[in-house]
Amino acid sequence: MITVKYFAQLRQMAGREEDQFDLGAQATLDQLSDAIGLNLPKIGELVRDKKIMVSVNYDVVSADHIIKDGDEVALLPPFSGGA
Amino acid sequence: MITVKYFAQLRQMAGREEDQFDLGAQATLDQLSDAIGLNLPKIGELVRDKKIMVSVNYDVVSADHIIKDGDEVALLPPFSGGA
Amino acid sequence: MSTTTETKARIQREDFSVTDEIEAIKKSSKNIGGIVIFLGTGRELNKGENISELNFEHYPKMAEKKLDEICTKAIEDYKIIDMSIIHRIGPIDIGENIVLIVAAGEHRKEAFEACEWAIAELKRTTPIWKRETTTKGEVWVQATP
Amino acid sequence: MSTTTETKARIQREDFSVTDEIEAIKKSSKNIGGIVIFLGTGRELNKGENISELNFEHYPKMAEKKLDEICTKAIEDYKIIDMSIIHRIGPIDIGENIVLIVAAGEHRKEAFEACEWAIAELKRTTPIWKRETTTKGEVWVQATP
Repeated sequence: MITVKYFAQLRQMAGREEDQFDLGAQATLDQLSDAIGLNLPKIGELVRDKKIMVSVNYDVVSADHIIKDGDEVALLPPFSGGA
Repeated sequence: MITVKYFAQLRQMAGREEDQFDLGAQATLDQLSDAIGLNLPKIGELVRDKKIMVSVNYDVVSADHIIKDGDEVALLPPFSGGA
Repeated sequence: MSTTTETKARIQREDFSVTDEIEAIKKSSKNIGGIVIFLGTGRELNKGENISELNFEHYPKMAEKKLDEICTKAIEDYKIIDMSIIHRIGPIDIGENIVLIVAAGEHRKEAFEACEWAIAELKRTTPIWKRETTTKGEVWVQATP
Repeated sequence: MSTTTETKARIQREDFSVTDEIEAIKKSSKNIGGIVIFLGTGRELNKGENISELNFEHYPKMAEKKLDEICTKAIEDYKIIDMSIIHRIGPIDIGENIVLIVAAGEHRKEAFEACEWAIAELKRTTPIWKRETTTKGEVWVQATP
């Protein structure tokens, strides 16, 4: 299972904090955005169009990153910490 | 009367904190350094050779400054405040 | 939420004492001569809107990891002696402390550079989000450089 | 020695509280978003010599005047909201606070610039002198940039 966490605006859009997806042993980010888009089409689109950053296991990854079973993925709106 | 204050190394060299000189209504810095040099030749020389900064009434002055009766002059070794 | 003395970076709901954080970092070396501190506080105005409250949320584990990485990289790249970072989350009133970065060096030059780099890097890499409550309602703030 | 709340710059023998100085400057505006602080502390080593004690002396009135001028010019030139400066005199142990500069701005950029300028200007213009006690005896320190 892959855990996908939603934060800030995305959590409000999703109406929940996280989802879980079974995408087999490995999956591309496009496959994950398709899976997210089934229930949350707008968020799926944002991920597919690279409009938001994606982290895997607490590091931001590039678009060609391969996600593995058990990974924790997070969808990250633009940060606004630091005062 | 003109008051001349000595600080830090110069106070130690002079062996006192200040002197007073009667140089009339006005005097040049060269006249003051001559007067200082009578009793403290090494300090007089430092002032004459522009080796140390001189303030008059709490502002640093240039070599052509005219000192007036009642002024407070200070001889200022290189500053080393600020940690 | 890590609050051990070993951890240089913390995320916490409660306020912090700048004096206590300075004294803690002083203990790391007797050769500290210059400490530069950035303290971010809640402003009443943003782009002309009156703000009544701020609220910060973070991505647990990742935010702490990024702050730790900033401390480690600042010490390595700027040759400072030590750095600590605290960022608060939850509701924050106007005037209250939000974020603290303490950069301690032998001399001031590297401490200024490290501190200014660290706050820019925090804004760039650390998953923390600010929600402002204004007269128009609640808004998620877009990143500012 | 001026300690009224009106005076932004002070010279004093006793230690100061960084937290108290921050809270005092916060009162000047609700629009402060970035506070940059420089804190100079007593180092154990200088050019390889072990220091056991520092001792600062100042030229009364002129030193306070120069610090006041630095605060006024920093606010004008860097468009910050407020600045305060404290410098201690007398004997100071290793690790103790020596000088504090607090620069408060709407944003961090101008506060960093003003704070870094102010400590350089203090060293350049303010009649304060440091005497170090080392294993070789007491030495008056030459100015360092």
